Amino acid sequence: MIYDYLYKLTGSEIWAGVIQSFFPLFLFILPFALFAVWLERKVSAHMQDRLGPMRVGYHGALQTIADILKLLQKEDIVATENDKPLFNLAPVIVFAGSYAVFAAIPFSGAFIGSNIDLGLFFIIAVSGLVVAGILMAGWASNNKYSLLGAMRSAAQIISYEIPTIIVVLTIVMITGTLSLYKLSELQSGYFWNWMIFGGPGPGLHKFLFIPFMFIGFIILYISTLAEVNRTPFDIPEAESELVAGYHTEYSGMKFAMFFLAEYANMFAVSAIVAAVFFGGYQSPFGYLGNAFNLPWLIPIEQFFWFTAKGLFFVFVQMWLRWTLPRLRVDQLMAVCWKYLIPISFVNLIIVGLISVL
Amino acid sequence: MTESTLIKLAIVILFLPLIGFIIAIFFGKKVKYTYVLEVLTVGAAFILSAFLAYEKLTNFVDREIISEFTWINIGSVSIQLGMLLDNISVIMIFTVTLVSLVVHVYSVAYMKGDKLYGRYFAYLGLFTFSMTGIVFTHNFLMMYIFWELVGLSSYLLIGFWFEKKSASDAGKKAFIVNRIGDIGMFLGILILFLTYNTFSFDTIFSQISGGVLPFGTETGLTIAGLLIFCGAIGKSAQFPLHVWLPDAMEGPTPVSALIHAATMVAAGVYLVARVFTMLTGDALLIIAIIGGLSAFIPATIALTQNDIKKVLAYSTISQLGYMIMSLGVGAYVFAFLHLITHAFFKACLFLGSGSVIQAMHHEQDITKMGGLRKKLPFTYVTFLVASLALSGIPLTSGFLSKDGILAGTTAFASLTGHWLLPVAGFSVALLTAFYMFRLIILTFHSAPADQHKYEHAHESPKLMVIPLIVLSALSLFIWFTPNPLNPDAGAFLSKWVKTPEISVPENARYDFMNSAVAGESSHHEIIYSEEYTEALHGAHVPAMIISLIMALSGIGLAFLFYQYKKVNVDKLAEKFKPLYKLSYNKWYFDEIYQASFVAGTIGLSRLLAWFDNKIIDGIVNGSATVTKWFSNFSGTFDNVIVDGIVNFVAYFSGILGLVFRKFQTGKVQTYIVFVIFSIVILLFLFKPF
Amino acid sequence: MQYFSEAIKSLWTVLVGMKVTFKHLFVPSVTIQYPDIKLALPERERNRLYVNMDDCIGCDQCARACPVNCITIETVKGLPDEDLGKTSSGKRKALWVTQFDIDFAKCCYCQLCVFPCPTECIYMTDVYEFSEYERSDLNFSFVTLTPEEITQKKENFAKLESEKARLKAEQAAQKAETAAKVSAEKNVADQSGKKEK
Amino acid sequence: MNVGLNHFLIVSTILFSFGIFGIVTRKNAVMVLMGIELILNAANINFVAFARYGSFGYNGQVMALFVIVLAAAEAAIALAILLNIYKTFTTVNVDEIDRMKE
Amino acid sequence: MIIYDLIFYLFAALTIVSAFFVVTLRNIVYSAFFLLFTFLGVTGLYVLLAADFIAIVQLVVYVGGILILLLFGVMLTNRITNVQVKSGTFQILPAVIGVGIFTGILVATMTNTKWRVLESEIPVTTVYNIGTLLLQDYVVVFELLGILLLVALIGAASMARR
Repeated sequence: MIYDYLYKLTGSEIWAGVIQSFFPLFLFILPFALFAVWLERKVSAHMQDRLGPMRVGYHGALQTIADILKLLQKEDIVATENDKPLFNLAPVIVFAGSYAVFAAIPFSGAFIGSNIDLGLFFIIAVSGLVVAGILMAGWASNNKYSLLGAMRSAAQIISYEIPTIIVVLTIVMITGTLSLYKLSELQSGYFWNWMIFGGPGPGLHKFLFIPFMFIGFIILYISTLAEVNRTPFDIPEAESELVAGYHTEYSGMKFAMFFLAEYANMFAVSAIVAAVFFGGYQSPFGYLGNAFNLPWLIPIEQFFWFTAKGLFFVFVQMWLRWTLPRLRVDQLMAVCWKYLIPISFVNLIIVGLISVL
Repeated sequence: MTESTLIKLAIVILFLPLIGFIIAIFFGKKVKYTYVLEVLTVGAAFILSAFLAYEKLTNFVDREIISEFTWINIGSVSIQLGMLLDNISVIMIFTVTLVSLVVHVYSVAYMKGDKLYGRYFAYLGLFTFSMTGIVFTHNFLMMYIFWELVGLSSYLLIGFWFEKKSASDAGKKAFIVNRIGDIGMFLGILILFLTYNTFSFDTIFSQISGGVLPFGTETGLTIAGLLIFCGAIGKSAQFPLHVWLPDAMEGPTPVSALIHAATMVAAGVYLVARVFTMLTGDALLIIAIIGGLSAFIPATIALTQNDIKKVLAYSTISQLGYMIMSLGVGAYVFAFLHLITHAFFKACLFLGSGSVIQAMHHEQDITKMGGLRKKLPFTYVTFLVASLALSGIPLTSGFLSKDGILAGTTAFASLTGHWLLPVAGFSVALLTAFYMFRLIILTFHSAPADQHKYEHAHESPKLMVIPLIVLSALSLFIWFTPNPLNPDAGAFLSKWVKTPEISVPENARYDFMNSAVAGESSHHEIIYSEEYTEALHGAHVPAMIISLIMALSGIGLAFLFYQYKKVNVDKLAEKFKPLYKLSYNKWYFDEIYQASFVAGTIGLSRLLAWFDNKIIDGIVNGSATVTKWFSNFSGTFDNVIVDGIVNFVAYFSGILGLVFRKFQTGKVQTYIVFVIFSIVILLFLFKPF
Repeated sequence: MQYFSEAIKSLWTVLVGMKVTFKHLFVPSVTIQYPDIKLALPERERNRLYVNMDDCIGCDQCARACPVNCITIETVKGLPDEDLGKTSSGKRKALWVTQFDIDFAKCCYCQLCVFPCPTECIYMTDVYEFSEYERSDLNFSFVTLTPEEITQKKENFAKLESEKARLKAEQAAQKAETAAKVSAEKNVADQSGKKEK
Repeated sequence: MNVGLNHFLIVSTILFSFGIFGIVTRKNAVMVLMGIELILNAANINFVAFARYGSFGYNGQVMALFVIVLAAAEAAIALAILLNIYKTFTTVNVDEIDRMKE
Repeated sequence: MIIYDLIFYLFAALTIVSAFFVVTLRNIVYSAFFLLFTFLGVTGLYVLLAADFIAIVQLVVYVGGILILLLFGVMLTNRITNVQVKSGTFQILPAVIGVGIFTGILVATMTNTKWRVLESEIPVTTVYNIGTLLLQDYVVVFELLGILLLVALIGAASMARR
């Protein structure tokens, strides 16, 4: 819809596409990252009975901007033993990977960057691209800590992709679509149509699904958490062991790009969870736009609900981060291979049996 | 509820016990509570099958629901697998899962403390799965597969206490004897498959009614039917192959209740009922005679046995003989009714005997029991109800079915003149009542023989009593018909179970099976000739009265002999010593088989061994001498001429190798370069572009 | 069984932890906006020292009590006819304090200097923020006299001394025969020792 | 000239040749593996291109899918073998591992 | 159509150039990372060929799986004391000649053959059709491949651990 409008406005499909592809970056990722960094600081502070940043702006609201200004001014240090081309390329690839994810995220019925049929699959595939960048960064840094962090990160992300995909497969098996738009439209109406509550439509299935949907949700959440290297799965950048993992050697704007990518990824995986289990951009209670007969209001409401759900899960990520200690490497792998994968498989089979009935 | 939903439900019922089995067999050792899961799966299967039976019998009562899919395509032949849901299969599945559930619950208490507790439940699950498969199948192939699975799982269950020599022997015996019957069944299935290129029941039956017969003759059909019946002989322990069943009492008692009351032995009867429509008159007559024999002989054996479970085992064979005989004389519905009623009360009897055995600390000899009525009130009452049902006393389910069978047999005899069959039937009724009450009196009434054990006897735990109560309640008439004297009044016979349409050519049937009015035989149901209907009607009341008299006199005799001691039993036994010995030693069947088949086989193999040693080895040795001489000659030839050539070739290739070893660098990549160059050269030679 | 109970238990403990942290989200924070809001300091806190030079008599007791030698005091005797003022307790001062430095880079806030002070002119204040860019800026001087006054006082004293010395020399010359020479030398030594301090 | 089947075929041919070149010239076994991956990719492009322009329907794409799966299996096995080779010979240079010659 | 052509040339150039670097660069890790770009280019070509499912599978399996595997292979089989991980080359001359002629012949064959081209509609969704084919016509192959993959992975894991 937005694309059509832009096409009419510019008269060129190239310009329309280019402008549209910048939407998520300037309208969403940057403001979101600004907000999320501030939120993380505030959440961590309040969970530790502190206040957090207070001085720049109201309750420190502009602190992140100040930090970015600081980062921009900083010297861009490249050590002599670094492998320069790869060292410079790595943050770009990491950022590109997490940015590409936003192409398929359904912000509202009216704006999905690219409304392809394989949206869900695409997101999972592209977020795997980040691994290459991380490995590149770790290797090019020519630093033991960086390399160790990168290797850990790669092993972790690749392993945790499996339960993610299996849980997504469970949902796809029921709904029969990989398109995030269709998935969201399927869960329209009220919140009891969300997949976590057994999906649309009445019937016995719906109630049988609920516990297994819940298990699926938990597995998906845990494994996506691990995919974005957040605590308690942040061993790739474990401060107490590896200094800062793969971005130990980075400073200035390159470091900022890693940072931005991390926060973009956080939102991306929260968006997957929201889209798959919590109705995507659908409102849980119906739309004001319908009530007052204002059709233009609906996309805005949808955008609001989607970001609200996404932000809620981002908040839960932060909440977890400040609750739990870090796992050991072997524990991390054990959680994935001994618990998440078998349980998600069994979950898949049971859900399949129920849906066959 | 649509038909496809019912099929799905049936599939779920089929696989639930299997899931239980798989989980129990893999985790049975590690996890203590697998039996709960096992009971739950079977319980779920029971609930679902109750639901299935209700749906089928209310909404689809006149429909046969068939679902099939192609399993393999071999050339032009495609093998179909599938499910068949008709009235008898859903009633049967209800019975099977109910008895299975009851036995599961009972076993939880009965087998407590056994070191292979988990595995026991796994086997039960496997058994239930195989039996469910037999019930639901719609073709001979699946029937055979599950038939063998039942054989296997019954082997595992009978030989469950395999440390005991007798138990493992009994398991082997059951397995091998069953195999003999199964060979016949296999041949029969092969004949049918060769003729019709399919395994499906409905296709085969419709082709038979269309006039296609094995080998083109009715005799072929008779042979095929009898061969398939062989399987039933083995599994249902009919006359020549009945020897395994009494020995199989070595298994745990709940297993006996499951295998020998409701499921495995019933499978044979179920099989005959399934193929009833393709059995010719001759085949049916033979079946009836075998049924009559197996009803009578074990009944006489049961008179003198002292092991509580053996008595019940022989009684089982005798009752199965009743059913087979009933099928043989065309009284299809009563046979099926007896199958169901017998399943309940015989399971009850077996479980009751298990309760007694446990109360007596694994004492099975009834002469050492007595007076248990006061110690085991629940067991006594339920046992009594089930015994009354078995004896055919009015107000019980057994009366309904047994009376029907006797009436059918009488009517059959009046039309064809085979009067021995009803005579056997009535005498069996007498004998049955007698030995059952002998059992009850010796066990529960008379003075305790072993005071010590009597003192320590106590009623079984609730988990064992409740199944007994359930089963004995099911042995009452009310579940089958509202009128305790007329089985036709209930929905069971009037609506649900109908004699299937006979597909055998008319000249090969019994005379009375030709329908009275042509063209009336719609709805998959035959209408026998009017004479038969009249004869059956006429035979009903006399049969009822005679069988009642027989049963009551049997009970009376039992009381005279054992309760009031009016007749000295030992003296009577002395008087008829040969008969007593014959009965006590089970008509010497085992000895006969030992002498004839086993010894015969050993003798034959001795003969073959002699033949092998003397004649074949002689020929071999002779030829060896010739070969030796010949090889001396060829050795010389070899050394001089052949080796000369070979040496030359070797020398030549050595020179060649010196040249070519330059190319062999051991690096695959160099070879690839060579390959590329050769491809390029080839491409230039043949110019594909 | 153990497998599932472990999985469920771990999830449960995570939830318990989350409950705790969530509760703390609404606990009012224990930190304060420090430069804007300051906590009231307790009584008898020990922070920066302050010397009230009006009361100081230059007795040097605080400097001697200091365990880290962070106090440096230099005094000059006033002229006999000079009025040096009085302390608040009415005691007459006799010395000009020409140097009174406290090096807070050294000070260990032990408060040992406060107790010996006879006039209670040195005491702890509640000032605790005194970070500086240069270490020398931490060396606080409490002298109230201007440098000119100091030099003047020193010259006065030197004059007085020389006068005295001259007088004494004369007296010594007069008493050279009568008085013991030893005691006169000792007197000189004493005076020079005082001067050093 | 609009982009058509031939364009894709040529791209795949060139990729294929680079793959062979890599296999033939590199000493390091991992590099040889990369060459094999290039060849598999070239084959896949052909499959998909013919599925798009030919009359095979989706069979070509399914084949490409199979090839990808095979490539995954092959890479895993090959690398496992490589690790063992490395442990045995402490090198993965294929020209130094020429026991086959003897 | 001009955009389509443009994008095609872009991706083709990306594929070929990075493939060239893959086989010529002496630093193995560089080669591996250039392989990443080759794969990305091939993904783009798949998208242009309207095979979106294959494209994404390529992304998941090659980029996410095989590439990482290769990188691990490089890193585990070389002592990474510094970033200069070199790999030697040999028999370049015969390879250049042979492969050059071979490529020439192949390209000639490709261009000179009269392929029967059907102008088919660009399909809207491929997943449904591929799924249908996989689970109907190719179901045995599909399952065998599944087993093969499983066996291969287990074997690889056990071999690598030894």
